[in-house]
Amino acid sequence: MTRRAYSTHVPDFRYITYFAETGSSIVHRMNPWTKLALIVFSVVFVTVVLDIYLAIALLVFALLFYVAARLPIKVIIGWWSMPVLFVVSLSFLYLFTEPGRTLAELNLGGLRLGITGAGVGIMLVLLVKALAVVTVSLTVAMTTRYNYIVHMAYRIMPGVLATVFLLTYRFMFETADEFSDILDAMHSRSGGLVKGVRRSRTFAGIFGIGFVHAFERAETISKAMEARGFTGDLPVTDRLPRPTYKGYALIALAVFVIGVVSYWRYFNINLTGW
Amino acid sequence: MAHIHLEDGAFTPFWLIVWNLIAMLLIGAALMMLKREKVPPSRLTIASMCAAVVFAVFQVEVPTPIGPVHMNFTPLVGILIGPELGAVVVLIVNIFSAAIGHGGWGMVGPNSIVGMVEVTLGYYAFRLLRVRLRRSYFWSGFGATAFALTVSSLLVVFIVGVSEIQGSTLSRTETMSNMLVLAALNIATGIAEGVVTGYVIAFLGRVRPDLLEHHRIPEHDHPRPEPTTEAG
Amino acid sequence: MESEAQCKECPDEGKAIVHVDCVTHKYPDGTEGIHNMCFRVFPQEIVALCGPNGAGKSTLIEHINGLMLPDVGRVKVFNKNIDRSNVAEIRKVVGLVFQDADSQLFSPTVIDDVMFGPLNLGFSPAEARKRAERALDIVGMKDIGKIPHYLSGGQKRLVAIAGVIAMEPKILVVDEPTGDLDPSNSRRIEEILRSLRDEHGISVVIALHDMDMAARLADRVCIVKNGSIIAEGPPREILYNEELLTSAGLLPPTVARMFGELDIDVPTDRRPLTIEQLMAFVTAKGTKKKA
Amino acid sequence: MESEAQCKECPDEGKAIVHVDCVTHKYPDGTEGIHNMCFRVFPQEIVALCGPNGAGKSTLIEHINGLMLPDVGRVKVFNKNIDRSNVAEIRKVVGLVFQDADSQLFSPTVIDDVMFGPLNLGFSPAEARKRAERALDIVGMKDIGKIPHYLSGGQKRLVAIAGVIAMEPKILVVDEPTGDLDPSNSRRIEEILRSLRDEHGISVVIALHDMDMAARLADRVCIVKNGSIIAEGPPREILYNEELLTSAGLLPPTVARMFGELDIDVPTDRRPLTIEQLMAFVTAKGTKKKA
Repeated sequence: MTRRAYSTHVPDFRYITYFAETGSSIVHRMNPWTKLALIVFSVVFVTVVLDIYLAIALLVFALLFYVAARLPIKVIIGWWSMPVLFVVSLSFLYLFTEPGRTLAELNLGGLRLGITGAGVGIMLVLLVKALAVVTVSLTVAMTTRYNYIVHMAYRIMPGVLATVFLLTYRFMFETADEFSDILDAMHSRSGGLVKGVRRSRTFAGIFGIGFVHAFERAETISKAMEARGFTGDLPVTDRLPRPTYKGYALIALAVFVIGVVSYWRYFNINLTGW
Repeated sequence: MAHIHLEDGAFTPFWLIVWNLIAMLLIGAALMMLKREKVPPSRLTIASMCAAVVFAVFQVEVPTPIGPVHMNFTPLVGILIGPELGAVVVLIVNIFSAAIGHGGWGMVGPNSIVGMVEVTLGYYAFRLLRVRLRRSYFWSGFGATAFALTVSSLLVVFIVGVSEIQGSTLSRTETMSNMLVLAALNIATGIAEGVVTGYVIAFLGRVRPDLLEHHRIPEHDHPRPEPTTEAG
Repeated sequence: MESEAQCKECPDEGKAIVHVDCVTHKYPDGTEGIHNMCFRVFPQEIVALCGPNGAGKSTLIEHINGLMLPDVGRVKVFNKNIDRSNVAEIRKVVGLVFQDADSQLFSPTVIDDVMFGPLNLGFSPAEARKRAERALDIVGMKDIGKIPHYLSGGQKRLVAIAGVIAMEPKILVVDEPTGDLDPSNSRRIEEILRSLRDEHGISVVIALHDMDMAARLADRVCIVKNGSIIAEGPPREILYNEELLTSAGLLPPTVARMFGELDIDVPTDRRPLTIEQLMAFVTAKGTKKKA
Repeated sequence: MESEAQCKECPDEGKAIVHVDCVTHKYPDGTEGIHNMCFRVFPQEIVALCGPNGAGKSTLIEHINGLMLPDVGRVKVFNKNIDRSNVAEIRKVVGLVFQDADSQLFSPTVIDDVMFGPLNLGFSPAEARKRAERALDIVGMKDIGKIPHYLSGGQKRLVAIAGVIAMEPKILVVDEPTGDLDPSNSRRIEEILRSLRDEHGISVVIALHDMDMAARLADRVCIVKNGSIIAEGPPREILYNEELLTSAGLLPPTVARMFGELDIDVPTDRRPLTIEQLMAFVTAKGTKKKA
């Protein structure tokens, strides 16, 4: 049985493990290295590309990738709320400050703020890019078994980093439960974070107890792990093969696409005229 | 809550590479120091739990009159586990945040720089206040956190201002003035977080003093009794 | 939530102060926490929700306090439908003690923690302190040291209960209060719950899998299985129905199992529920047979 | 740690496989977890450590596995002193199942989790998998779904036990295994522990405050109070000593309390420990008096 997500805009982290370990779609069967390459590709792509249509094209690709993994659409929409919130809150000021044709005016008690077309444009491009990358990376996370992640982590990171990375992944569920328990207990006694802010001691107590519990939980888990022979490196059970030739072909295609869009951007060639 | 909430595609490729390279150098240095120390597995577990807590706290929206903000707790992590392991924690938190769209993948580097500044300043400022100046747990925690977060908020303005937002025609100074509005909010939040951290440290000092053992005031050095009532 | 004017399957019972009518709640991953559940709480009673781990007891409990809202069906407390707009009001009336006492104590001192609820209800600090002291007195923890973190498991639970009592609820909902407690602390909590019912007129809903405790404490027993209440009634009836209990993954209370072996025929309302009552039969049996 | 060659107060017992000799352990905050404690484990026995919350049971348990090292005194397992250098070896021999099953499952799938121990012992993935499957088979969880988070409390506990059994220890130490479990899961765990003793020759140390369970399961009972063992012996002796138990904050098991009321005089070794044994007396008493 799962608990509610403790944060209003982050879905239950357990989805990641659940879908990754139980699914068997074509994306689940894809070589994890190839999938990792796709994340890198999408990050480089959105960094190089300025054009909104290309960004939309990547988003469409990302969504197809997601659908191919047979993951529920509802879940990705939940996950999207985070990047949407951040893009909007950070690029909010650009709506008004970016020079250009004024689309609408906001009158805030005598202060007149004009929303410009260019400002809206920037916000949209940033938003589409963000959603595309998030969709690709979450699809990979929700289709890659933990054992493969262990293997990859130890291959691409130094040992200490990989161990902390993997243990953090494991502990995220614990802390999520811990905080939702505390928040539940607080809500059930008519408390709330808003009221808490006014009484900073209680507010601090909530985080303080969360921290102490997390520490003590970590100590117990650490003991349980040491009791079962843990000495600092997590065991790697499944070795990953190299990508298949199809995987290499996909990676090659991605590199080619990056090459073309970079060429376009930096040498100002009009590709759409081809 | 100094955290660059920009998604992938916001920075130009040049600056993306610059910031990430700097971050890698800093992480590399932290890892070298850890290797020399030979960290026991239990400390790794505790660092991981810190990372998980910081990650969890990152996602808890605290409603304020100006809009939702989130806490950070990176200075607290620095105080508890030191700057080297703290740097590792910061990197890991940023990687997981990127995976769910809380800041882009390309921002892992720049955000880690910001976070590492926070853990390092948090740790040393706390040491200074607690061990040298002999302030109470509360004031040491408050001072260290407020200081670290103020510096890091300004660092965020600097990083974003220098790097420019792709597609925006605003000049660097204009971008920076945009960002300063956010920095003001961040600094205000940082001071609030300082209060919370101060209480958390005072709380830890009472229930788990062993967690703050490494910041103990040397006893041979003119001991002064801890005030019986912590601030507040 | 306000779909059906009257839930068809759950009978209307005027006297009840809590109505859970045909409530279904699905978790985000698709598993059903409770399904089409009907449940009532009457004034001044102790009702035990018995079922194995994962049967849906906690899900039901969190609906009564408005922590969860039903996907289908509705929950009424004192004839008021719970919805997003009035949960705050509901929580004044329904107090909830969670299974894990540790996560419930988040203030630096015991008294602060117990004052947390009253302060949230808008009482002045002085009044909140008075209520908190009264509540700590009821659970017998008045002179307790200051930091909740250092309390034993049993003391933490008692403080958690005080934290809820201080809000002076009409209904107290307690989730597995004695699972990890030693017997003397368990007994103490039983006594406190009884006195809340008898002296303060509070209705108590208690989730349990310890059937011995249900036998000692409950006025009414509901058996929860797979998200539904499959049987309910007076303890002397339900707790003696071995077939029913084992089918729900429970065991009859020790007293009932032993009384079964004695093979004595008595009317339902004279069946023993406590060891003392059982022993009266054993002694009587010996005497009768001797005579 | 290696101070005294022979601890004066704890008698030497050749056959014991675990010797805890005059061990004292202080926590960093100054509270004493255990004090001058003597404790033995013999081959192929189930020994119950009974005491209220906070008596020092868990502290003792963590010494047997080398998770804690004594401040004073020493711990020997198979005649080897535990110290920092050989804890890894000790942990191959002594398996420890913690109270909180949640904290013990750290892998995303059940089989991975059970393989964790064997892999750390250096077994190949194939061999580790074989051991894990065998262990899951012993606890009856072979065909279980994949993700530990979705397991019920009882199932989690069974997987945690399997994770330790897979390391094939000679001694299994279990902390409060059934506190939060429903009766059918508790019974299952009791059976598993018995079969480990009988079929696999493992010694089991079990920390408990459920005296009914101690009565059903233990070959030997130790009463722990304030960090020391204040009494130990066969269950028929210890569990019938009401004064001793209540002074330690425990209650005699239900069977013992009822048998006390029956007022029958039998030699210690014939006292009933299970309900079945007790009922035999009740029936016999009836019959005898009738005759």
